[in-house]
Amino acid sequence: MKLQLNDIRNWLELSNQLMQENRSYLIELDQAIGDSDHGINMARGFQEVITKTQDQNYQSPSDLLKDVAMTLMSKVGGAAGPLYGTAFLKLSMAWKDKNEIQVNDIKEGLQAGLDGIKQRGKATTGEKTMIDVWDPVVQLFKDDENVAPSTIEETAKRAMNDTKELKATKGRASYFKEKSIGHIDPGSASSYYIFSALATSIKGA
Amino acid sequence: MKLQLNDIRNWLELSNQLMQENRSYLIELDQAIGDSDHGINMARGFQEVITKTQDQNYQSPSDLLKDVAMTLMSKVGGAAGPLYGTAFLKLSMAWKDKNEIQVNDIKEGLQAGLDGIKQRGKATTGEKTMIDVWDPVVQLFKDDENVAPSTIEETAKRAMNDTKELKATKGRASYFKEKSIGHIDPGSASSYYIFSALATSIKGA
Amino acid sequence: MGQVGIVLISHSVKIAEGTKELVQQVMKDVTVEVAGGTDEGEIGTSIDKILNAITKANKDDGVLLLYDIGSAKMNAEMAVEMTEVDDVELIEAPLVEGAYVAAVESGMGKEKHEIIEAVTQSFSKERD
Amino acid sequence: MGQVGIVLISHSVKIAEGTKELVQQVMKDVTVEVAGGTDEGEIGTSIDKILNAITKANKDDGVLLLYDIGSAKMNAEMAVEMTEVDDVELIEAPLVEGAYVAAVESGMGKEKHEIIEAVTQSFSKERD
Ligand SMILES: Nc1ncnc2c1ncn2[C@@H]1O[C@H](COP(=O)(O)OP(=O)(O)O)[C@@H](O)[C@H]1O
Ligand SMILES: Nc1ncnc2c1ncn2[C@@H]1O[C@H](COP(=O)(O)OP(=O)(O)O)[C@@H](O)[C@H]1O
Ligand SMILES: [Mg+2]
Ligand SMILES: [Mg+2]
Ligand SMILES: [Mg+2]
Ligand SMILES: [Mg+2]
Repeated sequence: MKLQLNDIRNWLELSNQLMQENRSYLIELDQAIGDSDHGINMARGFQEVITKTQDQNYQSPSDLLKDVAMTLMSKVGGAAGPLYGTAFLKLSMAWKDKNEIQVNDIKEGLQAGLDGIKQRGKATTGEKTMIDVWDPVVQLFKDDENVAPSTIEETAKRAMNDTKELKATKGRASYFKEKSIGHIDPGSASSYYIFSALATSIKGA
Repeated sequence: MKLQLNDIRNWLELSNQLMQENRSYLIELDQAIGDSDHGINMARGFQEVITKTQDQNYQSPSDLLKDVAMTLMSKVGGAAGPLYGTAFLKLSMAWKDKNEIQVNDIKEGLQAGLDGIKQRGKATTGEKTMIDVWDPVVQLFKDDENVAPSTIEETAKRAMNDTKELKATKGRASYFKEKSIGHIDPGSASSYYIFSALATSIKGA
Repeated sequence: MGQVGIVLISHSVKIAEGTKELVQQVMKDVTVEVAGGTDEGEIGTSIDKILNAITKANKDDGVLLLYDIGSAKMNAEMAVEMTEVDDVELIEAPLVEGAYVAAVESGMGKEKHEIIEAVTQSFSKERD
Repeated sequence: MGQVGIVLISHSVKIAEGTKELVQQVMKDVTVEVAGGTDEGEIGTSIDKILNAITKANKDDGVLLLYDIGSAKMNAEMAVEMTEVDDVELIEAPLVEGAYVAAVESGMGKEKHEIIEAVTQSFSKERD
């Protein structure tokens, strides 16, 4: 298995589809413990990613992902903008000058993305943020680079659901303290969609 | 000497005249160490006092001064509004049920006004505020109830000028710290006009 | 839900209104009233606007006042003494940031003293 | 006078503009630029607006950024990394109240590090 430019494009398009389909659901999640805009932010941001990149010629996945990062940063808004922007920028940097992305590159790229999110958000595992989805997915690749796509999808989904039990200590949800418990973290849901899309494009690669 | 209702009206009218005449000067003073509105505030406030009270029938100076207080509070705006509002309210309360204001009443009334300003502003002497004019004037009456009007005027004027050397530790001017030194405090200037007007109406009584 | 009313006192109409929009986006059902600017809408505060806002914010479980700089506090204190609404209190906290915390707390159904504690606590510690 | 530029980053266009008006009333010559709301003018922050404001606020003696809640800080930090203006720094202080102190200090011709110190000091002690 290796990912080429068109597989990455596929990943982005699938991600965008999932953001559009689940726009209302993400809004609903953010309504409970935030400001109700996460679905709006993600749907707008990924739509812009597609609009911006679809007719461009890129030398490599890294070049494409750099544009993705800049677009997410400036179009998502809210906390998710700088966070996903940073993650994709780190991914782009990790894959610099590579035309074919090997399983090992995926592992290292996602690790760099996760580190970027942690740094940007000054957050760590267990604070009820998207980190709680990124972390177990990265762990999966570390345990077995050749992890099955279905396992990636399942792990991300379970991790998303597990954020329900956590108390938020970062981001807007943290203002709700104990009352944040019992709700899925919106950013963890959008991260699940991104990994679900990645799993599908790995499967098709 | 005693002040009657029409002497108090005279005091207010003279005060208003001085505020209108010195509107630009008060603005200028507030420009140096504040937000340039003290002249606007005082001219508007005292104009409203006259408009509001001139055609009303009052039972006593106290009744009149209560309306003055409420008008200053709501029409002056800024810090001077609640401060002068409180001062005139205390004056009104000190003179309750009195139709003729004796020198002793003036002393007690101004003392109550000063106390009110200090309490409202959580300030004391030497902080470069209107208190630095009220305080020596009250002291004058305490030293000699029958103080000459010209002495009241001179004392208030000197006290106003003396605020130049002080460093502000209350109000907007306090943000300027050392740089507030060298400028007359705007509220001390407007207080000087009020006492100057009082001196004139005592002389005419 | 959200019976403790919140009044935002600012020298600026825009700051008061913007802060209201910011917190209402998150807490739609909390009563938030504004008292921004002078009677003429200029920079300054107005005791009449504050008194009106207190009356409108009162839903019988208390009203909390937040203010921005300088003389806003004096006018707020004045209003607390003059209003017929009992159970009105000032919070010592930054206007925008404090209003956000207060609104979330009120929206969670907290009582007035609990909200004051939560807000005050948020700003005694370093911001992260 | 007032060569250290100030950028006000808020989730709300109105809060940013109102704060600018409030401080400019006192400090007319200080450069204060706003970055309020999303690109669409809705509640949120925009990295592009922040970057533009930094460029406009730069008069060669440094630029200070103040922000309101939550993600405004992340976007501000991002902007600090991305901008070509050097000598840009974030201040940890309440937006409205901090901007007032910063503007007065800048207007008095203070240097960037002195302004940061003055602002930070104002909010480590209790408000009176
Ligand atoms: N400091 C942080 N570190 C990591 N993730 C964060 C942080 N703050 C927020 N998030 C993530 O961002 C999501 C919210 O995104 P979004 O609604 O777009 O932003 P906002 O809260 O500014 O409206 C949260 O659900 C959480 O997953
Ligand atoms: N805390 C205070 N205690 C006493 N007097 C004060 C206080 N704060 C301000 N003042 C007085 O009020 C004057 C400023 O009035 P004004 O310009 O109308 O209000 P603002 O500063 O709100 O614009 C100052 O010059 C000072 O004399
Ligand atoms: Mg949100
Ligand atoms: Mg948001
Ligand atoms: Mg003034
Ligand atoms: Mg003023």
